[in-house]
Amino acid sequence: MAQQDKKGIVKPYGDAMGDGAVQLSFTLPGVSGEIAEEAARRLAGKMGIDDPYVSSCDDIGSEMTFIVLYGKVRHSVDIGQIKGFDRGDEKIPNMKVIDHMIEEKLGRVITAVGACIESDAHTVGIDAIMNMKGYSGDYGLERYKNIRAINMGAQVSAEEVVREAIREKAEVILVSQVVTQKEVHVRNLTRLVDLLEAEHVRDGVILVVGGPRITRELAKELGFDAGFGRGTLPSHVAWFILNRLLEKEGRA
Amino acid sequence: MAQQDKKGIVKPYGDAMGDGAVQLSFTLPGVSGEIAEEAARRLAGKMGIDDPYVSSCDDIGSEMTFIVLYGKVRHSVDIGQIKGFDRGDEKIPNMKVIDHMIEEKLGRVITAVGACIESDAHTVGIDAIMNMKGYSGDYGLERYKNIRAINMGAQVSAEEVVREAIREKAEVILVSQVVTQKEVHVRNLTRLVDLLEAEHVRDGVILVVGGPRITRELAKELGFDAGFGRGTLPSHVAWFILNRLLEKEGRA
Amino acid sequence: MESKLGLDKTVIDECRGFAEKITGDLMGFIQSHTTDSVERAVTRLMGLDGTDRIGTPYPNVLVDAVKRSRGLGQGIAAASADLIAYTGGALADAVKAIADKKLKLSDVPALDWDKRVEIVRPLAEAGLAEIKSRADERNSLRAAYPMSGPPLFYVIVATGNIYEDAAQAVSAVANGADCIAVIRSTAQSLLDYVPYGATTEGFGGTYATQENFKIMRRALDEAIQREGRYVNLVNYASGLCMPEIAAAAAFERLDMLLNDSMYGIIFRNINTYRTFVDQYFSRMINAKADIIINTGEDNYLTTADAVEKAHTVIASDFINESFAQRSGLPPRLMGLGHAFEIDPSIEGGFLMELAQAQMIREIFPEAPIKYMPPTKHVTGNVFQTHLVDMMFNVCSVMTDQSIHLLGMLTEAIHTPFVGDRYLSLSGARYAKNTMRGIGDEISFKPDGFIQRRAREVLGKAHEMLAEIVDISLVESLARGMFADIHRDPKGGKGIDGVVKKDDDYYNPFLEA
Amino acid sequence: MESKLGLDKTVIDECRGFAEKITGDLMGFIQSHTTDSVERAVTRLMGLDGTDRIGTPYPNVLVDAVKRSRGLGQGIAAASADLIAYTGGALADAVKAIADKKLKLSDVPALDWDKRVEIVRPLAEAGLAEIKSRADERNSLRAAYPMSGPPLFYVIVATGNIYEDAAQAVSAVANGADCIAVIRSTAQSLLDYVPYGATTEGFGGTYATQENFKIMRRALDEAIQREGRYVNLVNYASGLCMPEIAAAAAFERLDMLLNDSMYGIIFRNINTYRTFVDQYFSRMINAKADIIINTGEDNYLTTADAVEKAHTVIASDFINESFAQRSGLPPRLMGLGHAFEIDPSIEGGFLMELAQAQMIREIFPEAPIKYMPPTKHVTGNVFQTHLVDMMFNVCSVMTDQSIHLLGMLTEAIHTPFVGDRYLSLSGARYAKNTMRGIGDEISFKPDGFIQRRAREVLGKAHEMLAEIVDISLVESLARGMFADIHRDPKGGKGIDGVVKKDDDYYNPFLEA
Ligand code: B12
Ligand code: B12
Ligand SMILES: Cc1ncc(COP(=O)(O)O)c(C=O)c1O
Ligand SMILES: Cc1ncc(COP(=O)(O)O)c(C=O)c1O
Repeated sequence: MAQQDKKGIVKPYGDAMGDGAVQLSFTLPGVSGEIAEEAARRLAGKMGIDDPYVSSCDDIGSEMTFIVLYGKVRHSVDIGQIKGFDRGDEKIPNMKVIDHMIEEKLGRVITAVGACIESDAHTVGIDAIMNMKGYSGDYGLERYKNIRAINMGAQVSAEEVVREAIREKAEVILVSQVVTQKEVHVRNLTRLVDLLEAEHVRDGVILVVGGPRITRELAKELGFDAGFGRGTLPSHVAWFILNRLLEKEGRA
Repeated sequence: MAQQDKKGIVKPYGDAMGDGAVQLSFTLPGVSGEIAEEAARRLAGKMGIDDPYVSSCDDIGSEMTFIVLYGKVRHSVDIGQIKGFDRGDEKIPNMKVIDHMIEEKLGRVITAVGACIESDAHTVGIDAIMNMKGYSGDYGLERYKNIRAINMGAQVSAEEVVREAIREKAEVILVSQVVTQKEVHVRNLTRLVDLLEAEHVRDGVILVVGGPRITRELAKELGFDAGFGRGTLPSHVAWFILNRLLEKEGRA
Repeated sequence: MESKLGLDKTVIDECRGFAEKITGDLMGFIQSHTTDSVERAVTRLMGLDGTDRIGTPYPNVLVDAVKRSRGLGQGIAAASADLIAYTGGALADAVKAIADKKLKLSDVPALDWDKRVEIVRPLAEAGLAEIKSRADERNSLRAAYPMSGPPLFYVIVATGNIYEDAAQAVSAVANGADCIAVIRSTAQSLLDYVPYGATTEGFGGTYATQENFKIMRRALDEAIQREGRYVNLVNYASGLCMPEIAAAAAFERLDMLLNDSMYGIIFRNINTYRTFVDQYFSRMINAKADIIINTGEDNYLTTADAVEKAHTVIASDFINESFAQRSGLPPRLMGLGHAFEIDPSIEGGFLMELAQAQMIREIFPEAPIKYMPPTKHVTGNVFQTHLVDMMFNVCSVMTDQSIHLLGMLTEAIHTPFVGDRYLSLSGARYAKNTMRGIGDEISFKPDGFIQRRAREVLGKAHEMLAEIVDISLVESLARGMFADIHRDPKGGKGIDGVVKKDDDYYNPFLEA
Repeated sequence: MESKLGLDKTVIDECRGFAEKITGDLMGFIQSHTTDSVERAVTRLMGLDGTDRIGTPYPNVLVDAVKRSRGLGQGIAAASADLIAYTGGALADAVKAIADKKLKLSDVPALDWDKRVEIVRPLAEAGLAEIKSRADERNSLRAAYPMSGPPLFYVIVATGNIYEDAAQAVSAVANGADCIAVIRSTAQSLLDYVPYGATTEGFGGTYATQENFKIMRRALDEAIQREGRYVNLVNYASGLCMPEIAAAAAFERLDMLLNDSMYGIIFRNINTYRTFVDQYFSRMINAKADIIINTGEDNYLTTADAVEKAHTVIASDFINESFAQRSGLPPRLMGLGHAFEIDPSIEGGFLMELAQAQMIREIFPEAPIKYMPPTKHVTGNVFQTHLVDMMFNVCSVMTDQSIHLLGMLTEAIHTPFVGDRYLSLSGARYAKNTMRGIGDEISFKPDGFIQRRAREVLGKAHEMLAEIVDISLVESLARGMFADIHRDPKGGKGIDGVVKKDDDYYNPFLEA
């Protein structure tokens, strides 16, 4: 019967509950034909996939083989053990409410400096969060009466961001990173944290990073206060800022 | 540099040799949103995938979530250890040559009985092997002068196949199985072997199975002499039959 | 709708005329014969249901018993009347007594015709009233929850377990499905009975049982309310029990049934005559229940070449149309089939598909034609198969198809997983929405490749039908003119179940 | 080719007239100024290459030194002549001496004009001869190994490692690619020099260096022989070093270059004037090298709305066309860009795309227009993105595009993996083959949605161009009329590199 395990153990599902059905694709270099097929099956075996079925095995030139594979994964996950994730029950208030709460509870205008840093030229994401217009019908930070949002745009060096934050007495720094190949974002973000620490201002600001491949874990790991990924709305960010500031002042 | 590891260790490849890049998709029942995303990442972790990135996480109704995930698998496969697979260097001769060799070396006409057994109604595969016309430009067994090919069609019970093979003094039995859901093919094929053994004729025939999800390992496991999968050509089968018969007679 | 293909109307009319002759030639046989399954369907329509202790359905118990003792020539209704009169109780009780060997049919005296009619007619009327009330129910639901515009998205569920099927169907509905077809277990079409009760163990599909129909109908009715859109339930009145499944479907408000006049012959090796008799009666039931039939022409191009044998699809559509009409089905219930089966590697293949799909649309303007996805030439490279399915979506929208069975990226691998269906529905919705109105916007070059292809295919269908008029449909099947498969009219499964009617044969459902 | 859209030819002609005025207004500035990069390109064209011990390219060493000592107003050719005369050796040796601080420019006396010409002209002629021989080579290869018919399949490689790029490119060629574009590292366009040598460490792309060009050219030339089909090599003459990359590309027989008159301004915040001067000279080099330019209009719809701002693409195409013409590029080298960026969830979006793609095809009939894939609205659901890319393939074939940059199913995730490219090429080949000839077969309804959309977009482009004639192109950029991005003509990177020419400015490549 198509029902989740009552104990909170989840496992991929194809057409029989518990079947562990997964689809996999990858390219194997340096092999072809039957050997590639068998290599793919063995690889799947190591991944804990039973009955691996190579549904296609295409020679793609340069001595490489593209594999599509189906099989049944043995592993499962206990979702009872997953803590600290949004269970979808926290309803985030809209701009009006948040703006009002900033005034009420915090009683001051928050300055936030934002930029897409280093060689990254992708403005669309940071603009979606900061510009008036906002994103998906959710207004951007510039439109909040109680947030002074300074959008520095893209290709801004970490040094410039730090300088501007200090100059403007920013309480919040918002950085965007979209290009992630060879972990260039990790390098850029680490540098920013180092600079802030060198200037002894790290503790004085809320440091937020966003981008399509940013996760909250990565952000924490790199020393940020928060990380926002795909589909973030400006109100999510404003809500986080407000709460974190209140928390900092021991008023959360 | 895009070159295979010299020691024969292969690993999936995306854009940097050795990166282990794989794509995965599956459906998780009973979870949604961030929890589903995290569950997917943890599952990937158990499969030996580093840096799992959930690139999409879609609610598909009935409390299920469809996940697409990219990541870097830690495992690799030593192809030096893969034995007994076609390395693509064996060139299979064409019908004319095989037919001539049967006459020369075996000196008799081989009778082969073929069918798609039990409830399976898929004739196209067995026809591709047996009918005159053949498959992909490779002539079918009926066209071989030295093979008497009896195609019983589809939906033939295992009993009927055994009966016909005995009646026609067949040296070869060819069975096809296309429907595999809930392992119905395994059930059907096992029954056929049992019947042949019960009739004490198993050793007198070469027993071959084919179908899109048949692998040689499965065939061996079930007690068949050979198994042929996707894209098999009639000449592959004829070549195998000839060689196996010669081998049986100690003349290979 | 103006013709985009410049098809010759007189050729089309002649095709229809040929088809009428072809089916007409068989009506003598059809009307003078009945089958085990027709008779079992009659018992079901009179309200008989349930099984004996070892699981044999009562309709089988009764029909087999009658067949053994006095034969089926008079019809099961006659025997039922006799039984009811003799036992004085409900038919089911009498059958139970037979099953329990407490009652011997040879002890039951035969009533005269009028008496039999008097006893059976109320039962038949109750059955028909029940069916009518189901059809009315459908109409009011469709008024309250209108269906999507064409093409209707049709997906299959085939887990083998009716409860999994239901959960997966509900997911599909949430993602835009308009029709849910529960594929039957591989073995079922050759069973000479309809399994009973809820089932969880099928292979490549789920057993069609009346209880399973009910379970799925309930799940879909809830989904209809939630989504605000009517969703059609589909099953198979095909195989050795066509008429019985039609009866069960009528009671459970199924909306569509796979129901072809020749599929069983060609693809399941069921006896030719058995099939012709069964299809006739099953379609009569469908007509009463207002159920759309889906014919099976798509299958032809899985065994025959889709480029060279495209005309066999059209020819068969004309034949299915004519048979359907003879059973009383109006065009709005004729879901004539055709398929997108041209090898994707053929240059210009899509243009041929456009021509053929458009042609069928124009030849059967009132029919809810059913367009079937690519299956044979797709591969286990699911990404590529997904694209072939997308081209099918494109063709469907461009040519305004009515029912669109969605292709699945895993077609070459397994019956659809729940995630496969989601992906497929997303793609089809995308095509329908982004291309909305394209059919109206484009026209085809006069005498261009597309128009010429359509003309050629229609011409060949015309020729083929003319030939069948000469040699008979039975002979054409023997010669392998459909799907390249040859069927001896004296062979095939279920031939024993064909029975000549006596002069006093009685079947209350042939009257109404 | 007859117009399928019924576009008004006088509107098109007026747009061309406006564009000519718009670019004409800038020619005064362009011709009276040079830039660091133009001058560095001149040194490269005269044969200067290599780097000093800390890796600074000789062209930079020389230009910077001249700039510091006597300024660039006379042009680098003039200074080079002086140096050569003074040292009596090769230019490279003189530059090495400067780098090694063994030579001070202030010690080098200035020659008179005629003497300078006498010294420099042979070097320039040698450079131009080299470029010409590369173009001839291309012509003979294309004669021996003809290119595929349109659309040409264009894919990017972007591993960051030139050797991986080469292996992946060769795989792509085996799967049908006709153009291989090596995407540059994210940081490169803002570097005010061209990196040197083979590189294996880029981010989101591989550094454009002359050595990398050579490595890739060699790999492709081998593939060309193997596949029997000419394959084009593409890179980026964009960013702060447009003219220099054009020079390197000319020497290494690249076939296409991303080269836009405004992209650097809008998307990389490079100074407006710097870009206008650079693009002019870089395109002159492209003209001499017979290199097709690819303009960047596709980018506009990643920041602006694709439905509302479709006309900005056309307007920009007219401007890019006019600028290209002023640099001496014939239409056959104008790979004007446009994109398939309409949100897939918009009803009828595909019809708009059809209209726009067809319109560009008709307005620039001789240009090898470059059609760009969906990027912004695709998601990490790679199966769905693959379908959006397929609709793009369909539109491309239906409207007969020339260069077709393939969409990748992983667009929203990472720069393409080798397997992604394979899937993408398979899909595009399928569309091209199965739909072959469709453009010829279909026509659009007179005054239907498609025709009206085309007319509307062209009308708005006409309006926009008229407004720019009034306010100037520089002001239109300041007002954010392209891509919704505002650029202050006094800001932006590289402004320091713009230099007013002296009266005795000398550049041998402006003469030829
Ligand atoms: C638009 C675009 C561009 C435009 C950028 C225009 C501009 N002014 O922004 C142009 C055409 C210029 C461009 C160029 C390049 N691009 Co680009 N581009 C894209 C594209 C198509 C869409 C990105 C986008 O706008 N998304 C929409 C926004 C709203 O989403 P978002 O960025 O994820 O933002 C949301 C969240 O992530 C979050 N968020 C983001 N930032 C922040 C910050 C904070 C503080 C918070 C709280 C939240 C937050 O909130 C936002 C709203 O929900 C993507 C592919 C794709 N479909 O994703 C590639 C992509 C990002 N580009 C890519 C690359 C490589 C480049 C180039 C480097 C290629 C090259 N070598 O030429 C160049 C150079 C650019 C550079 N130096 O950075 C790659 C990156 C690969 C990787 N993972 O490393 C991608 C993924 C394409 C690909 N598959 O190769 N690009
Ligand atoms: C054609 C077809 C049909 C036709 C069959 C017509 C006929 N007379 O054969 C029709 C329409 C009747 C049909 C019906 C059904 N089908 Co069907 N069908 C297919 C389809 C589209 C193509 C199969 C095919 O012909 N392939 C071409 C041949 C040449 O390939 P092949 O069979 O793999 O054979 C090659 C090799 O495998 C090998 N080989 C095969 N047999 C043998 C034997 C020997 C001895 C040797 C040496 C080699 C060999 O050599 C051949 C040549 O290379 C597949 C989907 C697909 N694209 O694969 C579904 C598919 C096989 N069908 C399927 C199902 C479930 C059914 C039904 C049960 C559905 C239903 N419930 O209604 C029915 C009932 C049929 C039944 N009882 O068996 C499923 C099976 C799922 C599974 N893995 O369990 C598939 C995969 C579709 C799906 N995704 O759901 N089907
Ligand atoms: C008309 C018809 N009936 C039945 C089926 C299914 O086969 P089965 O006989 O196994 O139910 C099909 C398959 O496509 C069909 O088209
Ligand atoms: C004309 C042009 N130049 C350059 C680029 C690439 O950007 P970058 O400046 O990072 O090389 C693009 C991107 O699409 C482009 O269209």
